[in-house]
Amino acid sequence: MVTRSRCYLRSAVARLSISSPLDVRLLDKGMSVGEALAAFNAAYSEAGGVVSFLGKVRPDGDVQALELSHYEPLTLPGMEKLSENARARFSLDGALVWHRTGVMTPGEPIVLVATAARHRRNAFEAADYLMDHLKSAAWFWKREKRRGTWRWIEARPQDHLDLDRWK
Amino acid sequence: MVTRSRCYLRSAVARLSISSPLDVRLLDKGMSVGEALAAFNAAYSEAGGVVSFLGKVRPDGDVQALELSHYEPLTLPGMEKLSENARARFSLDGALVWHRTGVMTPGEPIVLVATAARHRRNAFEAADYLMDHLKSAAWFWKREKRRGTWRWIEARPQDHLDLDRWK
Amino acid sequence: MGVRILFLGPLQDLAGEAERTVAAPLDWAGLLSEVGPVIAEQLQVERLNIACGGRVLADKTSLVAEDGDEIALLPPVSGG
Amino acid sequence: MGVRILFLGPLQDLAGEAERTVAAPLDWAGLLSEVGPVIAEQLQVERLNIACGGRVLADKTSLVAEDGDEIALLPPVSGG
Repeated sequence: MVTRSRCYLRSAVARLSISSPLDVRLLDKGMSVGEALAAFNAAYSEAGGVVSFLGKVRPDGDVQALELSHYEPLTLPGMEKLSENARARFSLDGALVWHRTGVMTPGEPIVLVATAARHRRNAFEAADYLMDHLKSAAWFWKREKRRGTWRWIEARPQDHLDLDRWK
Repeated sequence: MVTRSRCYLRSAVARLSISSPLDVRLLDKGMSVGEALAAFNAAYSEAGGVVSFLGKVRPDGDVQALELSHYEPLTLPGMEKLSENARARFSLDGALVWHRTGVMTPGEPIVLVATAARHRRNAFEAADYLMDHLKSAAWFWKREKRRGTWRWIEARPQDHLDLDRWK
Repeated sequence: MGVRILFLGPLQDLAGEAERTVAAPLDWAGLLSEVGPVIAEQLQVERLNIACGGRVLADKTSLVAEDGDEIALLPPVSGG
Repeated sequence: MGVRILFLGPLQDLAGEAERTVAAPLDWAGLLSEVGPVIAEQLQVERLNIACGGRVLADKTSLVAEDGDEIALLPPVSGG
């Protein structure tokens, strides 16, 4: 488990508080995307650039639902370590990394990442880095329901190639 | 000027309407970042990935203000053409490109870009492409006020290198 | 108490259960024989990891689980 | 009416004014002599563009502005 001192930031416009410099969460239902981004932007008003990525369940043909399972003792600590790495590597002012678990339906958010940095290239690369790692190096297992039948999904070869870019 | 048919999208949660697939604006004051992103996310609920970039005036030492001037007959049409190019090149579902003009103070938004695509790499690359071009190939001239004195800014060599990545 | 074995992701379907508790202590050979041939075959796959007490083992064959330990069998991830 | 010349960005400071209206027609040589030596020198810079009637000229020396036209002198950009 990563240890650090946290300070909680609350903005006038955002009803939601986020922790700084890293806010890492596993959510078992819903995701307040708009509020999270508003709170993040407000928390890092001095950052020159803020990048966000929102991943949603694609209504892919006959996909009815998607389920993500995780392993509590590893998944969140792994996301925290990943976020620390991204912060150090890209000199981030801060990052937000939120991931859903459980059953989601098409259009629902799966993952929200936001990065704040002095320069835009760092913010872009950090968000890209976080997503590539969440996609193929975080402790999640995914299955899809099509025509009433659940099927486990394996990481795509492309996901591993994406990850290799950072090595 | 780019011609196209536009449809206006309005979501239940967003008070703001955006045009689809491209929403390109020059704003002479303010920028409703949170509402814009909420409307964009709602408009492209079927996109697998949504990326946003928000650029703000950095409180860089003694910078008191930043002013962006533009040339009406070229600036907005240029942004529209750029957005069309990004949409075609990265197979975007849609994009939002908003840019401020006039005087801004530290912490204020300068530019907001959002991209929606089926796959995350396309959404990331399109936002990156849009920003690189807005930074050094769009019709804006920038000056900064420090200690009461305005000084014109030239594009950094890094900005031109960033642009060359897409050639 | 014994040793609790968790089957994560697709292993759950192969095992037909989410977890099982077996007698302690448990080493690599003991695990292979406890889980049955189908799961045992999966455990040999290089990309399948094993965690014991919340830590992923660098060398899974070095497993030594004591009474009260939790073992997680972690197939290749397919996240986000 | 004449030809309206707009000085964009830093050219505005060099010119000491945002715009000026001069007699039509106006070609490249006429422009250089109208704007004075300081601006004329800037106009020779490759990265300085000229727009006439809302279109950037591929070859600025081919300028031919008629009565009522607007010319914009566009220094290198420094956007976003």
